[in-house]
Amino acid sequence: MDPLTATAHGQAVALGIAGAADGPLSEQLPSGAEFPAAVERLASLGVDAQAVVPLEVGGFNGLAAVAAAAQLSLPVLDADLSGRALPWLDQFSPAYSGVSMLPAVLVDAHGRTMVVGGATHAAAVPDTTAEAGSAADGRYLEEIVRAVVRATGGWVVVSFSVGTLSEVADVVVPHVLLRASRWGRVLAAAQSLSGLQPYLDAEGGRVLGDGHVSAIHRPGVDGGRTGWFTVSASGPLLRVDMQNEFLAVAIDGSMACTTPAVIGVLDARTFLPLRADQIRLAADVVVIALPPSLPRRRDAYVERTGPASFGLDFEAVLP
Amino acid sequence: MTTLAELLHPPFWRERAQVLGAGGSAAPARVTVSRVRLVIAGGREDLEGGDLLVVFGTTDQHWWWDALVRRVRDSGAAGVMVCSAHEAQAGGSAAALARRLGVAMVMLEGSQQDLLEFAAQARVHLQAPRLRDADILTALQAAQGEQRPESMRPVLDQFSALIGADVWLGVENGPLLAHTEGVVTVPQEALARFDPGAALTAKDEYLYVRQPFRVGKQRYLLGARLPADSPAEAVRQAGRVVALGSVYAARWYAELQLAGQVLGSARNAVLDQAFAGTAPASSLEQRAADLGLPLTGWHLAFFLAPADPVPGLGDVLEDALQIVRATTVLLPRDGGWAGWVQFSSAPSAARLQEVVRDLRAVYRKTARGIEISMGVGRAGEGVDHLRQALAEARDAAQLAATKAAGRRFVRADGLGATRLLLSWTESAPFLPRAMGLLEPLDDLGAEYRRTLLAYLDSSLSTAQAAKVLGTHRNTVRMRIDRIREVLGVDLASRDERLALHLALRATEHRPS
Amino acid sequence: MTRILTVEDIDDIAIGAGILGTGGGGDPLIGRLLVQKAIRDGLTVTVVHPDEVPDEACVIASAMMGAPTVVVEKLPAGEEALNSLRALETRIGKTADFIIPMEIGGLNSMIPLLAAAQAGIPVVDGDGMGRAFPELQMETFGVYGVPGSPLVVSDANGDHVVVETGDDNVRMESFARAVTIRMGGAAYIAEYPMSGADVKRTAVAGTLGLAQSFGAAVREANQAHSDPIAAIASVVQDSIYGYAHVIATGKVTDVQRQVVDGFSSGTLKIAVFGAEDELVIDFRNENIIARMVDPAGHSEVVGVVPDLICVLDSDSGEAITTESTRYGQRVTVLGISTPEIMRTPEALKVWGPRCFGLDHDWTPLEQLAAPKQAAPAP
Amino acid sequence: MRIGIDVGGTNTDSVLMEGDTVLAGTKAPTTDDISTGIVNSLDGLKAERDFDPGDIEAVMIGTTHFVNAFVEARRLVKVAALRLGLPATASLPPMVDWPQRLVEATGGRSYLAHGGHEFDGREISPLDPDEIKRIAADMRTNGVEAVAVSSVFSPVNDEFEVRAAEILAEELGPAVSISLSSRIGRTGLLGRENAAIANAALSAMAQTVVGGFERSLADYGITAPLFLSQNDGTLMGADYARQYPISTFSSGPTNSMRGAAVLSGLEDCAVVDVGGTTSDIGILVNKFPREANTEVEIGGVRTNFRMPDVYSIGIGGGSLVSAEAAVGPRSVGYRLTTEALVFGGATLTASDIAVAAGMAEMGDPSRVAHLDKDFVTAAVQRIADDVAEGVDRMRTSSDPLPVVAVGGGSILLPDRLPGLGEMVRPDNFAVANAIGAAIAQIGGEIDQVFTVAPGTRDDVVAEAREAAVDRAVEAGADRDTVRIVDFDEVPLPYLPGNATRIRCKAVGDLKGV
Repeated sequence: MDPLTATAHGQAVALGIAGAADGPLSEQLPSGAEFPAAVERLASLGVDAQAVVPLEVGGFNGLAAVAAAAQLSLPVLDADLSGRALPWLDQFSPAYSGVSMLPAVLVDAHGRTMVVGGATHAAAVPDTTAEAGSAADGRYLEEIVRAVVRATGGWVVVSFSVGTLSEVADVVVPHVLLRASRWGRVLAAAQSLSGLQPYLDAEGGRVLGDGHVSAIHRPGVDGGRTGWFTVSASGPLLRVDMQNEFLAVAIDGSMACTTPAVIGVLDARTFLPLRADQIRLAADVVVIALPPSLPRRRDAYVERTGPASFGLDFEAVLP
Repeated sequence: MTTLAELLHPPFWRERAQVLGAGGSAAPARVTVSRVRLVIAGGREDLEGGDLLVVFGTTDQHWWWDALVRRVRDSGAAGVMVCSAHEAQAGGSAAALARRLGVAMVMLEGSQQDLLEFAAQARVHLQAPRLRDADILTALQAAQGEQRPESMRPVLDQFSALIGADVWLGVENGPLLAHTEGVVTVPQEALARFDPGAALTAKDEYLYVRQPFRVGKQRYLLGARLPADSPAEAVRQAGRVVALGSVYAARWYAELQLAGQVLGSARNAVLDQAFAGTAPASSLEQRAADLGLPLTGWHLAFFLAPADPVPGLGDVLEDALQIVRATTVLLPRDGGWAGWVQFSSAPSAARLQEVVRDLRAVYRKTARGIEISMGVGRAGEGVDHLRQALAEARDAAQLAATKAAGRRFVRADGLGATRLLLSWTESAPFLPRAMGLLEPLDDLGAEYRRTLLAYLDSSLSTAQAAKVLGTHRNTVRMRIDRIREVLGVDLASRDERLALHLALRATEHRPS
Repeated sequence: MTRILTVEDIDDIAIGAGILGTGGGGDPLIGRLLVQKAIRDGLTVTVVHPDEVPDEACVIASAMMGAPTVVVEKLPAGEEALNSLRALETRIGKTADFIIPMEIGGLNSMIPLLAAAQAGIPVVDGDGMGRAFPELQMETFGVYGVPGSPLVVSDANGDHVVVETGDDNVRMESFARAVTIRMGGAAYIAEYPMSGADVKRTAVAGTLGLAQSFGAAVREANQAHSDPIAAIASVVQDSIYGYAHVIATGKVTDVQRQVVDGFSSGTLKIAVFGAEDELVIDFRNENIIARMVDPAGHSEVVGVVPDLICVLDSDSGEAITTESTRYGQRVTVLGISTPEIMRTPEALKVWGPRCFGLDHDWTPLEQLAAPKQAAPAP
Repeated sequence: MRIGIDVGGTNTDSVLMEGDTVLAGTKAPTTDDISTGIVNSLDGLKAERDFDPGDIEAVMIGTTHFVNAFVEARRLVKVAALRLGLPATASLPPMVDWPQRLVEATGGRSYLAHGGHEFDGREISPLDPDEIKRIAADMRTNGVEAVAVSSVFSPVNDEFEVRAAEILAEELGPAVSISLSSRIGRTGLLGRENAAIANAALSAMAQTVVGGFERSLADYGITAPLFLSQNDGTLMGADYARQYPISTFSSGPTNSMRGAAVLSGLEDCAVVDVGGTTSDIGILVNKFPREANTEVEIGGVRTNFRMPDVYSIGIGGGSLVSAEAAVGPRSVGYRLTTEALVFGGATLTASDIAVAAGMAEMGDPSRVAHLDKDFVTAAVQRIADDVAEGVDRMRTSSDPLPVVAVGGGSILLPDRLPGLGEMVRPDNFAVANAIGAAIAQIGGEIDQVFTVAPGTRDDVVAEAREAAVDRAVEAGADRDTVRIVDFDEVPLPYLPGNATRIRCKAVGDLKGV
């Protein structure tokens, strides 16, 4: 369902999993009942779910939401709340769009649920604008989710309403799912770098460089998902900073592309994308950059998801 | 001008240095170095061609190293040098990038201290064409000694012995920091900026041979003072000595500056000693001057209190203080930044106002980005005054902190509750009244004003006032009796005391 | 036997709740002020005995969760406990007819009274602990099959979190605690929604009244300059606890405290008057075991959880919490046996000595006392 | 030379001291205007030993004036209490537990606003400057003369209190004095807030009383600086006293204890001050009274600022003695000199027992000659046992501790206390309070949360100690004499980064005296 033209009744419900992304999740697989349970619980709070939107298109959560939508026989919006993958709930678009993430339903691996909030957090803040309230709610939900994940030691499904379908276009990052699937097809079919070029050109993206991974620096936190690596061949030297997600690419020391742009590191042989923890020394890779998918509140989006939000001391550079 | 290969030639360095990115255009022999610069990791100085950057410290922004290499390449700078302790940071992508961009990157096996040593020697080497005399080199060795001397003074004595003339060290356009026995003052013109190499005959009939050098943002001068009729050879010899000596002095000050906190605490310790009056005054003053703390002369103290700790605030403030057209001192103290403006002689009221205006500009400039309050104390002479003035400035800064943002600048011209009334004393209607009130004192002479002020300052203690004024207690008592009579005031009345106190303060820096 | 509590009754209950707190539970002071203010503002606190609760009535348990020491600084906004109650009602689709205290010992004796007064419904004279315990699953309700969840935690901002963990009360505790810490270390909960029949079957009955009787006995004894501790003991004999005896009277000689796993743990030593023995009490929020140690170092257990080991001021008869114990205090240690409903095998599985890390089985107080003391005293 | 003055409810005592030596000591009745009493007392002093007012280097005054005024609800100004903590804490507004007459005497106005911190330092809600300004406007409309500001967990983070005070000062002007709870009390919101309100209520009186002290001294030609003694046995300057009159609340017992200590030459001891109705027992550690760690009620208001730990038992010179030889707690109090047997009265008092036992000489001994010897012995024993128990209760360890007896009723005490040993009875104890004031030292204290990285504990501790010393020196102490008298380190298990709260107090002699 296209969020920009959605007119149906009812609300869109965000679905995703929060917590230690792959470790516990790969051991303790979701039973499949968690997403329906969450949506059902939201229904008891008066949320009339008529469509599903993924928290983030990147990684596991993009597909999980699509699967959940199928399970629930609900349409899935061609959109998400992050445009990519992001680590913290308060970076997600409702947090700066004046839409409260509360009440939110959390479901753990044993099907135990928690309902967070109901009253809006805005009451506690002297600045009662909707934006301040939704930001406070996002931070609050993020903290609760973290506390619960710590207590359970695994992951929880997070779900909440992002508002009525007719107004959802103001909140979400549109058209990311079809974009993802288009790129999936393109990459699966790609035989050479030059074959990719027309598709990149079409979106204003570019190949930042290719070569082999010549150095990797991982301080040993987060199972090797934080740090940087370099890519070199005969051409320029690329440096990619990562923190779960790829955050910035410098070419020969000049910052060429940063979050929230989409930075893809592809296996040079198969042209399939690699995750941060899959980067290995000497692997042949291609680094590409695509302009970010932008929500309507694009300035807030770039501010919330730019390098500074990850503690990196430079300005955002978008292709 | 020299080459990187030349600089790394001594065996000590050759064995420890590994030049990455060498080969091709970055071969050490082909890298021209015209200047050695010390930079702190994470900083963003502008680079110039020929700069060899010696990088101290670490940064958690690892990408900075790559960006530095890039900037070196773009600016045509000579290269980067880093000690192995930080190789992990720089050695990964930055080294690869250096190789790729043909930027020379030197990994030095050793400590931060070794880097300093290298920088100093490299600078000596850069000066080498001008160093001919073996005696000078020997003297340099002797001056360096086993340990870094606590003060520049004995080093100057060594230099002085070499040329048989007095040697001095000062801040460009600022005060003298150290000098040998014969020198008492150096004319301002000798401390002004100039083209290196030129000697100067000043009005006092001496010939000044000078060498400027720079450490961080601060510019210094090392000079020799010779009789005006000295033979040419003596002048040349003096030129060589100061050229060489400036390298040594630069290193000496660089060490101080780079030791950042160490310097801060050393300055604070010296200051505390000065305030406590426990160490002999002369040696203390020299040590203080070595540390860049001019304790002599007149001071106008100020205190900057940030609402929250701000990393790198010191640099920001140092930068902002450039506005002030006088010698300034800044050091971290009591959770904020204390400092003072130094005057070699008593500043005029107009001059003071000018400086205060400058300080206010410093505040405004800083307060644009940082929540900070600033207090300025009274101007006065000597260490004892400075102690009190700094405390006052801090109080004023605290008072300032209670004001609205953007207006947190307070000049403390008094103590205690009187402070609150002081803004009033600066108002137009008050001054004529204050002058009128004190008019009868004018006939008695300035001594009486000072006595009354001291007496009021010390909460009506004749003993303390006597101490402050350096007179006998009975003198104070006698004068106070006379003042009471002349002014017809009742000093037992708080209100009258307050009025007098304010009036005195209000007219303090104005010609009576 | 429906009663309306007065401001003075609340004073008595606070004193009694301190005694039933067995060293923990937090100072009831703030709770007392809250309830007394509510009464002065015109609200009514009505108490009914469990027998009077209709079987089909809806009863919800209420309490403060977290650190009582936080409450002393961060006073509640006022309606947190009520908000939790309301949210729980919404969740289960029923309106509460009664509120029951989760824990009678300490501060939690007061929070349910406030919630009930605000909701305008009566409080059941009973609770789920019969004393103070450190964790939420240590409740008779749960022991006898009532699930604790859904549970609602509320904070001063009006935020609330609903926890639904089915019948897993241990997981409920860990979820709720995580949220409580996020909410500032103290939050207010509603939990254990149950029927009147459940209450009659699972609650420790009459504990609110018992606390009040303790307080009244202490107050009257102090006014009459008679022995308050004897007065407390005689109140026990007429209650479902049934048995009490003075374990020792002496002087505090040493207190050691440390925080372990979020609990205030430690040891209290008392030099027993008229004997060479030393009484050593280990506590973990509450007093959990008392041992009598003779000069030769031979030690003998004289009281162990879930029996109540109450350290009382010898003169005033009021409880001394582990937090406020100091060297030199004259104390009387009163053992109170736990009521029948709390000593079944399934109950001891949840709060027996081993649940507190003690390598002991529970021996009833009256049995421990038997060789030395033939009859309950005084 | 310095002068110590104790302005009590009945008497104004003065001493003239040089070092620890008492040169002269007098008593004069306290007068309504205070000044006259002080001047009379100084006259007495001068009569005993002539001195030049110009030679006096410092004057220290201890007074119970403020605590009495507060308890009696006299001369209190209109106070507003502003508490920062919304939405939390609304359930119990400020002054909720105050006696009605004190609420009325202070105007009982209170405000709640957003702000406050959680136990771990997060904000409960941000401070709203506009909200504070609106409140300030309402305060102005209602003629509020002083404000007490409290914020939840301000002992951990006082940021909001300070900022709110800035705004209030800006809006209300300098005439309205502002008291911050974090400067006065510790954790325990109501108790700390109450202390701040009490302090604010006394602000106007502090101006006049301290001013009165200054005037009396100036009139007398004494120009030396004036200090007031505080609860903890240290001094504060006159300006500070104007701001924190509450700091004098317990200086009475403190001065008495410290005076006793200097008279007896002991640094660590128990002091028993036996009056007409009660005996107050306190413990001196390092010459300073141990502080109570519980809340203290003053005039029915619960407060939690630092007070000396004093344990009172109902035994005094006027205590009634029953037929069973039980002593106290009822007493004839000040009517002792008319009602006791030895003074011709008809009531058997503890003083009569002391005379009968030959422990004291006063009144007419023949009037107690008829008392049964065993009865007298039993009563004497009873007094000794009760006092000994009281001292034992206050001890923190079983190590031997000397006991100093002072006060008019100390004649009741035997030369040895059971289980405690010899009793020390210093001379001059009638003016112990004034001596205590005169020997008070200047203190500096820090109470701060430090982050202790592994391996840096020693540095942090050293830093804290240094900071305390610096504060003492700043306050006017002579650096060479400053020493640490109290050090307390409490790890805060809930806070990240090994946060540790360190409280450290340093004191030293007044510089130049």
